[in-house]
Amino acid sequence: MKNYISFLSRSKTGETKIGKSSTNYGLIAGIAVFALVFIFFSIKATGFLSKINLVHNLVMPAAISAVIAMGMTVVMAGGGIDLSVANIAGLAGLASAAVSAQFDLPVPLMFLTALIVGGLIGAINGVLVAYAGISPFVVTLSVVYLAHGLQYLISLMAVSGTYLMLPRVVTKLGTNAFFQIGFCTFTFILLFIYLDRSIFGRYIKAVGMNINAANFSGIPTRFYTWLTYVICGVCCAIMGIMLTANEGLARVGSGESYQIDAFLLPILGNTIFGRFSVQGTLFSALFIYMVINGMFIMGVSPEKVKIIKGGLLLGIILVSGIQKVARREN
Amino acid sequence: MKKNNGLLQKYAVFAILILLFVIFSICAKSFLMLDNLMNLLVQSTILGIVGFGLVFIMIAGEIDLSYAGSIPLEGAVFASLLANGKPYFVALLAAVGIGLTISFIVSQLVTRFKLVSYITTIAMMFLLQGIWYVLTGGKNVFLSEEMLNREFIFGNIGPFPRIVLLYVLLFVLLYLLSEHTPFGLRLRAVGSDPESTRAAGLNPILYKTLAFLFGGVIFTIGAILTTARMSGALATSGSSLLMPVMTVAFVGQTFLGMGRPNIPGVFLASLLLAMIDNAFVLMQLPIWSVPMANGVILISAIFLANIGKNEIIQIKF
Amino acid sequence: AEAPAAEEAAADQAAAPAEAEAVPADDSGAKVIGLASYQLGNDWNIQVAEGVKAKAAEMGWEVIQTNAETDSEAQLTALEGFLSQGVDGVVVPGGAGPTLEPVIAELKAAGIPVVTVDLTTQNSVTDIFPDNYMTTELLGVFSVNKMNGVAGKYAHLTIPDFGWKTVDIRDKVADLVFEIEGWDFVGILDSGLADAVNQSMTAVRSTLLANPDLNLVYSSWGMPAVGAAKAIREAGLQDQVFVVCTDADRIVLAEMAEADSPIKGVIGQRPFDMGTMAVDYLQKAFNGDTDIPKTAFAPFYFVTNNPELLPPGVESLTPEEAWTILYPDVEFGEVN
Amino acid sequence: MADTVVLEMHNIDKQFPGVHALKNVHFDVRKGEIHALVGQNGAGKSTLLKILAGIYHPDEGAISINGNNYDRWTPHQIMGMGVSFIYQELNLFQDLSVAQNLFIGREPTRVPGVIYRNEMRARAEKALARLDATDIPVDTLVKDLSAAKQQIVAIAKAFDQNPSLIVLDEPTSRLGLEDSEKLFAILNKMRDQGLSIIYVSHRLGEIYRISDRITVLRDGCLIKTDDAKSITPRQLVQYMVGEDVLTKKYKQKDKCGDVLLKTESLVGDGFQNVNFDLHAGEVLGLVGAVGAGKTEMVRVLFGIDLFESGMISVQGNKITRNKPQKAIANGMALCPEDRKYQGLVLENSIRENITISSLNKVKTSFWLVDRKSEKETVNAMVSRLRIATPSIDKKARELSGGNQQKVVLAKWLCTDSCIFIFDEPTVGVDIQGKSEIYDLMHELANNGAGVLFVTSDIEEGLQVSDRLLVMYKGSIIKELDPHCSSLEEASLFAMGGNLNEKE
Ligand SMILES: Nc1ncnc2c1ncn2[C@@H]1O[C@H](COP(=O)(O)OP(=O)(O)OP(=O)(O)O)[C@@H](O)[C@H]1O
Ligand SMILES: Nc1ncnc2c1ncn2[C@@H]1O[C@H](COP(=O)(O)OP(=O)(O)OP(=O)(O)O)[C@@H](O)[C@H]1O
Ligand SMILES: [Mg+2]
Ligand SMILES: [Mg+2]
Repeated sequence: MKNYISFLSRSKTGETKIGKSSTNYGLIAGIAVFALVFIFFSIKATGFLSKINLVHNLVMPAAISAVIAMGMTVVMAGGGIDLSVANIAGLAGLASAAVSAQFDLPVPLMFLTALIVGGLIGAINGVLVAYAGISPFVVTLSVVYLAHGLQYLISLMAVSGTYLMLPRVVTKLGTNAFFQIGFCTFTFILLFIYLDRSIFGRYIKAVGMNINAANFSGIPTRFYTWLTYVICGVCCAIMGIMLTANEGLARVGSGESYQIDAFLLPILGNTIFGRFSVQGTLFSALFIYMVINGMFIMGVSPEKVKIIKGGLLLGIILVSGIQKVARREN
Repeated sequence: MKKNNGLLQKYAVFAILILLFVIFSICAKSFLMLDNLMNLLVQSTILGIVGFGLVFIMIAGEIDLSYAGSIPLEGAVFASLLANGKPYFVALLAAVGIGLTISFIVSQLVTRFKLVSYITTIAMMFLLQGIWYVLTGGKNVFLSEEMLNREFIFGNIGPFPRIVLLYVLLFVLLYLLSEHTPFGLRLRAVGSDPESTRAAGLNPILYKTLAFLFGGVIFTIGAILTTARMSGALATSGSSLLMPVMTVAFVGQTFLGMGRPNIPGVFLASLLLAMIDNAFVLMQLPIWSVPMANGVILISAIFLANIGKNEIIQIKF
Repeated sequence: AEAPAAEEAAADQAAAPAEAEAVPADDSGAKVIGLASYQLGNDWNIQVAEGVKAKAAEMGWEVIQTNAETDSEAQLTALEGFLSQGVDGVVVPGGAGPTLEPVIAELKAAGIPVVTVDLTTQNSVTDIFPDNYMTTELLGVFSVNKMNGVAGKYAHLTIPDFGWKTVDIRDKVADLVFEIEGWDFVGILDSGLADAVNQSMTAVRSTLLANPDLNLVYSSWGMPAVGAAKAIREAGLQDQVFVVCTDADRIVLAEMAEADSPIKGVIGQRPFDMGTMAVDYLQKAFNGDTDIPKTAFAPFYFVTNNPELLPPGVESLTPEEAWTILYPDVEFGEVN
Repeated sequence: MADTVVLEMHNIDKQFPGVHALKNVHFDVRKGEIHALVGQNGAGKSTLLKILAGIYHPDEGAISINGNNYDRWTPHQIMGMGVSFIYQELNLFQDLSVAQNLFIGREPTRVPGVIYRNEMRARAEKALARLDATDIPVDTLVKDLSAAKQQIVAIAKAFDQNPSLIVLDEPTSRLGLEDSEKLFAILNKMRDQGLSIIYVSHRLGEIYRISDRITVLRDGCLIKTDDAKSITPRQLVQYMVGEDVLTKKYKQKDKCGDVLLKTESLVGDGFQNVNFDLHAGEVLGLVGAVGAGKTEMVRVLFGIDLFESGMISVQGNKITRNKPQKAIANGMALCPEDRKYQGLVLENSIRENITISSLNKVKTSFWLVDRKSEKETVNAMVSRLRIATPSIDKKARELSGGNQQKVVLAKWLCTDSCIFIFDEPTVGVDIQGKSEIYDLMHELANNGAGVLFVTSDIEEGLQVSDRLLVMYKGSIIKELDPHCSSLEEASLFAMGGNLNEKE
C-alpha cells in the first residue's frame, strides 16, 4: 500500500466502535415460529420425531428442493431470476440417463454429463442476460421452452419414447439418505462459503444490489452476472441427479413439481433473513417441508396442506411486512 | 443515455410476426383459411385478456400471479351457480365479486404492508387453489350447452365470433385507458417511482389498489371466458395459464420498442404465440419442435429488439 | 358408460383384436387423421399413440399428432385446428370429455368421425376403454386372497381430480370393492403427475409411519406403485405390506423383478392395441358401417408371480412374460 | 405586509431509529420573503422540509399555513394550500416525458377523462419558456436529460403550480453559473410579486445574494433566525459549525513529479480533442459549466465508456480498450459524481463498501475474506477520515452526504491507486466537510499522488487547485494559474468567452 495519506503508515487512531447492525426481528420471529411448529408436531404427530421420518420424510425431500432453490438464490442475490431451473434440472437428469443408456458410462461420468449440461444451459442463460442485455425473465422463459423441447428430443431415445430408466446402482444411491443429504450438504457448504465468506460473494451481492456502483468499483459486472447463472445451472443439474436417481427414471417434465419451491424458498429466506442467502433458503426448505410432513402425519389431506402452506407463507410475509411498516413509523 | 430508437429495435418483433405469418402462409396449407385465422384469434383471446389484466398491474409497478388460483375459483363459483339454476347475471356478479375481494386483499397486503408482490401473490395462488378444492370437493364442474349458452359467447356476428369482437373492444378500451387518460399516466408514474408520486401529491396506495382491482376484474372476465370455452370450470385452467400469460406480458414489453408493460404488446404477443402453436400443428412438425420454436422465436425477437441496449437488466425484489 | 358395460366387454375383448387383423387397407385413397393426445408422459399414453400411428402407417394414412401436455385448452385448440384443416378422421386419447364435447359435435356435423380412447363423449363414433371395472375388481379379489380372506387396511394412491376418466373409474371401483369387502381405508394419497415416483414415495413413507399396521397400497396407475414399493422396502415391511396397481410400465415390471418386491399384482393393459382398435373403428366409420358399439373394451393381462391367488379361470402372466409381449424390442431387466 | 406570517412550524420533533433528527424546532416564513435554511450535512434541513411536505410525520408539533392549523397533514393538503417543493433528491419520474412530468396529477383534458396531449405540450413549452429553457424538448423522457436540465424541469413544475410558498432544497447544486443566475432572477421576481420562498443551500455566496432572512440548524436544533443583513458570513459559519473555520489558501507546490496520466487528442461522446498531463504531486483542477462534458471525459478515463479516438496513457502504458478493472489495475481511482448510485451500494454496510475494490488485499487462501484484517483496515479508515457513524456495519444509506463521500474516498484509499479523480466531490457537502475533502486531496498530492479535481464550482476550483483547466463545450480551452487568476476571468472562460472578445 502506498502511503499517500498519513495514517497508512500505521498510526492507528484508537479502536473504533464495533457495533452490530440493527437487530433482525424477522430472523428471530422465523426461528421462534420454526421451534414452536417443531414442538407442536413433536407432541401432536405420532412418529414425527422418529429417525426415519425426520431423515426420509422431512430432510430428504427438503434436501432435493433446497439444492435447486440454492441455485436460484445465487441468481437472485446477483439481481437476476431464473424461471427455467426446473426444466434445466429435468434436462440434465434426462441427458445423463440418455448417455448412460447409450454409452454405458460409469456413474461418475454420468453425473459429470449432467453437470456439464446444467452448466451449459446456465451459461447460455448467463450470456443472454449479461452480455446481450436481455431481461432475465424473458431469457429464462425462452429456455423453459427450449429445455422442454430438448427433453422431448432426448426422450425419443427411450424405448417407447417416454422415460429412461437409470442403472440400478444409481437408483440404489438415489434412495439412500446419505447420498441425498450428502449432496445437499456439499452444495450448501460450497455455496455458503462462496456467497457468504468469499470475495466473489461480495462481488455478486454488490452487483445484485447496485450494478452501477459495482461497475464503478471495478467489478466485472457482466462476468459475475453470467457466473450466477452458470452456478445456478450446475445446482439444477445436481438436483436433477438427486431427483432422477431417487425416482429411478428420467422423463419429460421431471422436476417440474419443484418449480414453485425454487421460486419461493429463496424469497422466503430473504424475507426471514433480510437478504438472499443459502442459509436462509435451506432454513425455508426445512421449515416448509416440516409443515407439510407434520400436517401429513396428522392426517390433513394434501389439498388442505396447500391451503395451510399458502396461509402460513402469507402469515410469515405479513409479519415481516408489519415489522417493516412498524420500523418506518418509528 | 444512449439513443436507441433504431428502426430494427422498434419494429423487430413486429417484423418477426409478419415474417412468420408469411412463412406460415406459404408452408402450412390451410393456414390462411378464414376459418383457421378466426380460430387463431379465438385461441389468443383468453391469453390476451388475462395478459391485459396482468399488464395493468405491471404498469403500476407490481405483479400479480394469483390469477393462477383465482381463475379456477371464480370459474368454479360461476359454473356451480349456473349449474344450480341461478340466472346468468347472478353468477357473473358473484364471480366478479370474488375477483374484487381477492384483488382487494392482495392490494392491501402489497401496499399497506409493503409486501413483495411476487411472493405475496404466489402464496395467494396456493391459498386460492386450496380454497378451490374445499369449495368444489376437488371436482371439475361441467356445464351443459343450455346452461352455458355457449352459442351466445362463441357465436358469430358477421364473419367474426363475438368473443373476438369482445377482445378487440377490450383491447381498444384498455389501450385508451392506459395510454391516453390521466388514470393511465398516473399508474405509470406510480409504477416507475412510488416515492415521487407522493411528492407529486398523488396517493400511490390508492393507484396501486385501483390497478389490482382493475386487474382482478379483467382476470374474472378471463375466468368466465375460460369456463365458457372449456364448457366448465377445470382445476388445471389456472396453472396452465401461468406461464403463457407471463410470456405475453413480458414479450409484449418489447413491442414498438416501448420497453415497458403495454396493452398493444400483449395483444400482438398473444397473436404471435397462438400463431406458432397453430401453424406448427398444421405443418405437422414433430412434437419437440413446438416448444423449441417458441423458445427460439421469443429469444430472437427480444434479442433483435435489444440490440444496442446492452445493459444488464436487474430484477427488484 | 356404466357398470353393465362390463358384460359387453368380454365379447369385444375377443372380437376387437381379431378384427384388427382382418380389415384390409382401404384402396379408396390415403386418409389424413388427427391424433390429439391429452398427454404423452407415460408408457400407457405413448403406446396408444404408437398403436394409432403404426396401424395408420399400415393403411397408408397420414397422422397429424398433437400433444396437449395435460392442458385441456390446448387439446381443444388442436381439435379446432383439425376441424378447420378438414382432416378425414380424428382420434382423441384421453382428456376431459365435457370440454371437448362441443368441438366433437362440430366435427361430427362436418362429417368427420371421432374415436376416443379412455374418455366418454356423446358425439364420437365410439369410446374405447380398458375394462377398468373388471380389472379393478380382479385386483380387489387378488388382494383379499393374498390376505387369506381377511380384510386389512389399505391406502389409495392416485392423482385426485385429474380429470382422467380411466383413473376416475378405477378409483371409484376400487373404493367400492374394498368397502364391500370391509377393508379399513387410511386415505387418498396424492401422487401428482410430475415426479410421481418421488412424491408417492414420501407419501407412503409418512402413511406407514402413521399406520404401522397397513397391509395394502392400491395404486391406480403405475409410477406411484414404484414409489410405494421403494418406501415399503426401505421400511423393511415387504412381508406385511404389498402393492397392487394398474399399468405394466417397464419400471413397474422391473421393480417386480426384484426378489423382495412388494408389488404383487399388476394389470397390464394393452394400450398399443387400443390405438390400433381406434384406427380400425375409424376405418369402419369411413366405410359407413353401422354396427359400431358406442363403447368398446380393450383386452388386458394380469401380471403376477402368484397366479394361485387369482380366481379360477383367469389367465395371468409373469413379469418376464408380460415384458416380452409388451416390450418385445427390449430384453427383460435391461433398463433401456 | 412583509410581516404577515404564511407558514409557521411549531415545536417540530422527529426521531429516526438512532438519530434525533429534529429537536423542538420552530420555523416561520413571512409573505414575500426569501428565507434561507442553512446548516451542515445532517443538520436536519431536508427532514424539516419533508415534514412540511407531509412525507414524514413529526413525532411532535403542528403547522399553521395562512392561519389554518394542522396536527396531522397529508401531501395533498399541503399542495392544496399552494406549497410547491423541489426536493434535494429530484422527485421526477424518470420514465415519463418532460410534459407528462410537469402535469402529472393535473393533466389537461378536453374530452373528460382523456388527456389533451397537444394542450399539455403547449403548456409545458410555456412553463419552460418562463425559465428561458426552450432548449428542453417536452417529449423526451426525463431520464434522457442531463442532470442540470432535470433540475430545471423540476423548478418549472413547481413554478407552474402558481404557489404561494415555494421550497427549494439545494436547487443550484446541479446548476451551472448561467442557470443559477437565471434562477436567482426568477426568484427575485417571484418574491417581489409576494411569493414566499424557502431556500436551502450550502453556498454562502448565494445565500447572501438572495435571502432576506436566515435560519440556522445544527444537529437538529434551531440555532438562530435573523435578518440576513444582521449576520456576518463569519458568524453564520460559526453558527453552523459551532466553531471558527477559516477558509484556507493552499500553498503553491514548487516541484511536480512524473507524468502519471496523459491524454492526446482524446475524443469521445461529449468531448473532443482533449490534451492534458497529470503529474505526481499536484492537484489539477478541471472546471467548466455544468454540461461542459467533464463527467463524460472522466468516465472515459476510468473506462466506464469507450473513447472514439486519441490516446490515454497511464504511467507510461498506452491504453486502447479501457475498462474500470484495467484502470484500477493501472492505479486509477474515481469518486463519481453520483455517489449514491455510482459510488456506493447503499444497502451494503460501510465495511463492505470500503473494501469492495480491494478485496484482493484482505483475502486469505481460497479467496475467502479475512474479516479481521478487513475490520482493521476499515476501522483505520473510518477514524482517519472521521466518518461519523456508530458502527462500521451500518448501512451506507443511513449516512449523510458528506460522510457517504468519505466512504467512497476510503474505498479508493484502500487500493493501490496513485491517480485520484474526484468528480464534484463537494456537492451537497457542508463547509467543514468540504474543507476536510480539500485537505485530503492535498495530502494525497503532497505524498506523491496525482489528483484530478473536477468541479462546476469555479470558486473552489481556484481555491484548491495547483493548476486549473477550463473546459467549454467538450474542449479544454484554457489552462490557468489559479494563484494569479481572478474568479471573473475563470468564469468568463468557463462560459465560452475569451479575453480578446472582452477587449
Ligand atoms: N429516512 C431516514 N432514516 C433514518 N435517518 C434519517 C433518515 N432521513 C434522514 N435521516 C437522518 O436525519 C438527520 C438529518 O438529515 P437531513 O437529511 O435532514 O439533513 P440535511 O440537513 O438535509 O443534510 P444535507 O445538507 O446533507 O442534505 C441525519 O443524521 C440523517 O442521517
Ligand atoms: N442523470 C443523467 N442521466 C442521463 N444522462 C445524463 C445524466 N447526467 C448527465 N447526462 C448526460 O451527460 C451530458 C452532460 O452532462 P453533465 O451536465 O453532467 O456534464 P458535465 O460536464 O459532467 O457537467 P457536471 O460534471 O458539472 O455535471 C448530458 O447531455 C447528458 O446526455
Ligand atoms: Mg438535505
Ligand atoms: Mg458532471
